Amino acid sequence: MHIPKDTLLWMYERMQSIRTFENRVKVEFGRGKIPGFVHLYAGEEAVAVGICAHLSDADYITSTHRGHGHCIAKGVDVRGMMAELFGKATGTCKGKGGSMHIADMEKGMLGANGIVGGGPPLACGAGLTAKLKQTGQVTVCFFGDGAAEQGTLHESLNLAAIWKLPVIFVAENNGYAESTPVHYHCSVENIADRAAAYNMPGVTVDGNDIFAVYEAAGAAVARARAGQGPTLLECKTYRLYGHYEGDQQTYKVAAEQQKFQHERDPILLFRRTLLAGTLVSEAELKAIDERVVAEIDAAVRFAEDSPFPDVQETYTDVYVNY
Amino acid sequence: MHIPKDTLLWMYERMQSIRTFENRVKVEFGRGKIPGFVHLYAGEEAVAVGICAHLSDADYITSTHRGHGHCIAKGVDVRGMMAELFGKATGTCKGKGGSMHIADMEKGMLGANGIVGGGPPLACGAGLTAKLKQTGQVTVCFFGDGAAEQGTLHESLNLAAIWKLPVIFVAENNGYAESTPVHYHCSVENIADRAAAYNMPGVTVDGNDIFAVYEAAGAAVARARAGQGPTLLECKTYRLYGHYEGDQQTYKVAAEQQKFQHERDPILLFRRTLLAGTLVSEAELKAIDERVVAEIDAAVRFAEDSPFPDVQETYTDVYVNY
Amino acid sequence: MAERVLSFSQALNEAMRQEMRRDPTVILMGEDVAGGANVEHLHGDEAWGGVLGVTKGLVKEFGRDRVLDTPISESAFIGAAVGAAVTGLRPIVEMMFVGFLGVCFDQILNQGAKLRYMFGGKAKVPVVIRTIYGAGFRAAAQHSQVLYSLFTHIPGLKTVVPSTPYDAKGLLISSIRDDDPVVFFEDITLGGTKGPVPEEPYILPLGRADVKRAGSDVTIVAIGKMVHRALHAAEALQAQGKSAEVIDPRTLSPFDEETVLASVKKTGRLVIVDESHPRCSMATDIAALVADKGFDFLNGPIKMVTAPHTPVPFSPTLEDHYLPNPQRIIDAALSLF
Amino acid sequence: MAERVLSFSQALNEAMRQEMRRDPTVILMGEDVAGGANVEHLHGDEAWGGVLGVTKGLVKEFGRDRVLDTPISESAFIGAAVGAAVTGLRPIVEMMFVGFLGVCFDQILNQGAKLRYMFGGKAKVPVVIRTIYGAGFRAAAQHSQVLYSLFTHIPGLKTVVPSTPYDAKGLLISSIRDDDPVVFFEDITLGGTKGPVPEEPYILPLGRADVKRAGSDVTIVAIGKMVHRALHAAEALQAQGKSAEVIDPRTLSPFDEETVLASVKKTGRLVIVDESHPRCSMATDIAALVADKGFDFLNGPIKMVTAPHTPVPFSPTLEDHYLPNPQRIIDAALSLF
Ligand SMILES: Cc1ncc(C[n+]2csc(CCOP(=O)(O)OP(=O)(O)O)c2C)c(N)n1
Ligand SMILES: Cc1ncc(C[n+]2csc(CCOP(=O)(O)OP(=O)(O)O)c2C)c(N)n1
Ligand SMILES: [Mg+2]
Ligand SMILES: [Mg+2]
Repeated sequence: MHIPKDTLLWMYERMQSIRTFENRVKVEFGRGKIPGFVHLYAGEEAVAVGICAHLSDADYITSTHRGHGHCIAKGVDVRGMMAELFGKATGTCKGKGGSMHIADMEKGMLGANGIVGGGPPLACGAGLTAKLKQTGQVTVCFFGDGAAEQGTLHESLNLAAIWKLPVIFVAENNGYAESTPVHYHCSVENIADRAAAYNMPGVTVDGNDIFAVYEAAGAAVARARAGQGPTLLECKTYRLYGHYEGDQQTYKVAAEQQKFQHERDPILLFRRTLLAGTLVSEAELKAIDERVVAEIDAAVRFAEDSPFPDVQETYTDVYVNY
Repeated sequence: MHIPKDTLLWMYERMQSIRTFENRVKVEFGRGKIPGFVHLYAGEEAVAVGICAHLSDADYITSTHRGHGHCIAKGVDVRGMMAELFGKATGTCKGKGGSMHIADMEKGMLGANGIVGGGPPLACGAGLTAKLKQTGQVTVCFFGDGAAEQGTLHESLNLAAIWKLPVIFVAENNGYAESTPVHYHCSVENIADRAAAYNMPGVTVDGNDIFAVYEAAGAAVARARAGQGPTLLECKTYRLYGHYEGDQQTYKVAAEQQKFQHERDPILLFRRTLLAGTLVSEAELKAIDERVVAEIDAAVRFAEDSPFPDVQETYTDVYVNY
Repeated sequence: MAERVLSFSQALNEAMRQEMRRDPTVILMGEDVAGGANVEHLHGDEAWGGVLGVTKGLVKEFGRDRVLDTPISESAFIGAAVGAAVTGLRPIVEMMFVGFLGVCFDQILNQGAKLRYMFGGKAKVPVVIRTIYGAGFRAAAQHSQVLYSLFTHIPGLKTVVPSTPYDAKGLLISSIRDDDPVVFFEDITLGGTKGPVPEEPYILPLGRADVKRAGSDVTIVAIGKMVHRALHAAEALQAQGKSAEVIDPRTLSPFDEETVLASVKKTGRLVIVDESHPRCSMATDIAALVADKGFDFLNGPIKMVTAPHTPVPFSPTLEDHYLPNPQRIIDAALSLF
Repeated sequence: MAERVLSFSQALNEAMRQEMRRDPTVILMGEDVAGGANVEHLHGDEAWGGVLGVTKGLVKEFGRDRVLDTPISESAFIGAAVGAAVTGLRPIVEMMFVGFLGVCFDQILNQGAKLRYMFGGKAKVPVVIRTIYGAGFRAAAQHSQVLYSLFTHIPGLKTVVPSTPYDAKGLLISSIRDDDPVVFFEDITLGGTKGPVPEEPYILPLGRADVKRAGSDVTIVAIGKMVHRALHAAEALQAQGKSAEVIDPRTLSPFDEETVLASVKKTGRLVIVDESHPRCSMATDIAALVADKGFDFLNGPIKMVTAPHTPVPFSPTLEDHYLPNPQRIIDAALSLF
């Protein structure tokens, strides 16, 4: 598999951008600057990035409660995102959506979603539009292992299959749904094994290995663009932090967590591979790291400096005369 | 496979009882005696009967909008059923439920159900009661091919699998969901192929062959009683009449219908097999046929002669003080 | 020239047909809206045209790309309609019976209704959910529900309940052209009702009530098929010297407060006729509106004629008793004099 | 001896614990109600004890057969709770946030609520659905909903909304012992609120309102956390010489009509405070009740203080504005004098 250098660097930058964003969200949440629930994507960067590397702004994604990574991978501006998390008027959704509802139509990002299993039907709809308008756009539907037990997913897989919709269903299997391990809540070993139940290809890859994700996603996206219908792609990954900020994670074994951090962290692995070759230099990566930090710093300043929305915004963007 | 003679005759009688009941319902509906929607089970008798032959009153079933056959196979009194269809006070549910809601707790019949896919979660619940109380009861969940695309089924299969519930999921694949053929609405060839997605046995049998149904059901019931968990059993069958009374069935090919009537009718097949052996005589079957006709006649008379419920019944069996 | 007469169902059919002709992004989806998908001998033609025949003929004109039969996966296809709406189509989608809303409610409550707001106005969701509602068909508890009160409770949705073929056509065209999700309620017993319907496309604005009968002594607000029962009652009241004004809100959200308040100001008396269960219903909604903003106009209590707080019973005797009837409306009105 | 004080969450926990001790058929199910299912190093002990910790410690006492973690399959496990109830258990099941009702609504609307009626009384359905509701947690539109009005609309369901730890315990015990399905609403912001709670099990009958503050000039009916805001407002009104009576219905279905009507008879003025969206809501329900049966007691219009007809916005400034506050209650009350 040949991946052009600029794609490699783009992927590295996006992964770092996600990690840095999430680490900073953790801090700002701890400082009380970010209200409500936040679910961090740290640890799973290779999935969103390896897949979105095949998409353009015209393509669509649907996302989950753990959506920051999908947004950044799809090109949503981190300043607007951070401002959204802060509940500011300059946020991606004017501060009205928050972490669980970031959306950006211009980037084809159809929304984070606070409802587990809320996204798959919407993804079918986006796929239907592309199919009927014959635009060649594809839609990627991200969902967690926990969402694999939600009925909407099953219905959507079947619908996408019979209508041959250009949709890629991506199971982000991070081993847990909240505190419940996948081997308890899921009756099969691999979520992708369920693809056979819908007569579509099912592929399970190491979701911490961006090369594996990139390759599998490339095949699925090509299939969808060629009008050959959906694919179910499972990426086995891990979340670095708790289910949400505040989770004590008593259900995790320390060794498991440490092994991940030292051996399976997708950024670590990617960096190591990049530097093992001759294409990319340490200095190049360092420059990216620094740029990303500066960007996230700027995003936080932007968010802090932005005003809260005017209370009259409560009544806009919805029909209301009561 | 050895089936005792009394079981054979019981099965034959129940199948005839269903057919005769449904043919009579068709007539009474045509005469305007039965209001609302009726969905006839005629043609699918081998499924309900072949399966319920393994159950006792203590076992449970959940049913569908096409539930008359399940009721009769499970031993619900045909007089109460007919009165229910007529909307009479003597009906199984006092006339308050009608065709789509016949239930009889004493016979373990947990209700016909007007909601496609409404039954599987309820079946899991009955299975859970049996499991926690360690009663050895099993629950059979009947559902149509159309219901195979409803999310509740998927969720219930997974739940039953991880909890090892004593539930048998029976797909009654009659080729159509209303006017929509299964090969359009379903992405796989056999519904039972989806069992693998839940790590449970999946079996597809000829649902017009009561011996095949009986044998497969026996294995599934034994497995469930032994605490080994659920099975997905698909019975391929056919409905003799329209989706509901009034359906013109333009989506069916005449040849298909005729072939069924002349070659695949489950009662015809069963009768032929019985008479090919030496165990059962034509006279015995004829006696059953006559008894059944008399019973259904009596049921219709009972229904006709019964009073409509008093209007005050509108306010009973529910909390209401408004 | 005699006015052209259509049935309620035909009026709906014509509205869809004309909108699909006008705008290629309008599509139709639902279970058996054509029927017989992939059945060879039908050659792509319909088998059913909808469970009550309302969509008959549409697949013939627009083909199976725009008239899509669906599996029995309401969450998936209603959610897909929402997703398609957000990305550039204008789907009309059938929930068949409103009682099925329970299997797909999240896609309406949390997706369709809320996306525009949660996204800070960045998405529009032009989807129409058509659904059959109401008792009187002997279809029992799950298939006879009214439930428009539930949808009216939810911000982000618009709710429409026509009572005549004329209103049905104009309101459906408006709903299809609206950029918000609309839940469109079709009474199961009104399908065959006939009335004058202009041939050309026309719109009736959402949020405008219709005075179905002018009167001066008592205001009767009635919804859907209750409008017809209220009109019967009004005739009977006339015979007793009481002049009843019958108002049909036609759309429940938005709701035309002015027309109702103006009428009560004139009559001083209010009866609301609503086939809903009584609690947290349209009946209470309208009563509360007038008890607040129209209190000074009232000569006496506000009377509500509704179904009881029970599921719909199957037996004809019980179901007939269950449904509000003209006599109950008359009694309620007379109690105010 | 000083009264024993518990938090709202502890009171709920104690109610479940005592009922599970008393009756072996009472079981508990839901996502992460114990948490960490099958995680070896936990040795069967909990990881979470519920998303807000309300069920902490129950798995330790009753084991994983009676405290069941579930997959994220609300239709399946809420339906399973209904099926288990019909066949002899008394499940308490968590929907976690009430906004998730959309993914499992059919099992409540068409199964749980209707079985007893449709089956002519042959089934009983003793299931309690516990759920978190309400705004104020910065949890945004899908996780901050109120929605008890939807359930109250549905015949066959009972709905309970406690406002204090004392009420929470007594009402939950009653709900568990009730043979009908009960939807039990727990305000997301009240979990830590403390109050006196007797140690022994006790029941508070469903359908009995509580006068949280006696008064003579104006009746304020308030629900859930709005009770506390109404009490604040009542203090402020007292300072202005107006005596407000604050009534907490505690259960919405059944609803204690008598207590509300008797109060309005005394005061002649009514303000309703309801965190719901305004349309077809509990606010309109109570207003309509009084506009009908208590019309003659009223000195002036009925005032409703509710959330606006919009989804819940995320930003703290907007959410604070969104929620009814004491000032709005005071203004509404004063407008009646
Ligand atoms: C319908 C619904 N049920 C439950 C929840 C509560 N909830 C939020 S995230 C979550 C776990 C999701 O697990 P998974 O799909 O594996 O995603 P992950 O958090 O691991 O990324 C749950 C149960 C919800 N938001 N929506
Ligand atoms: C949730 C829901 N959606 C749609 C319907 C309308 N409906 C009733 S029966 C039916 C077809 C069911 O097909 P299948 O499951 O194959 O059962 P069959 O009628 O063939 O026995 C449909 C769509 C319904 N009752 N419930
Ligand atoms: Mg997960
Ligand atoms: Mg079928």
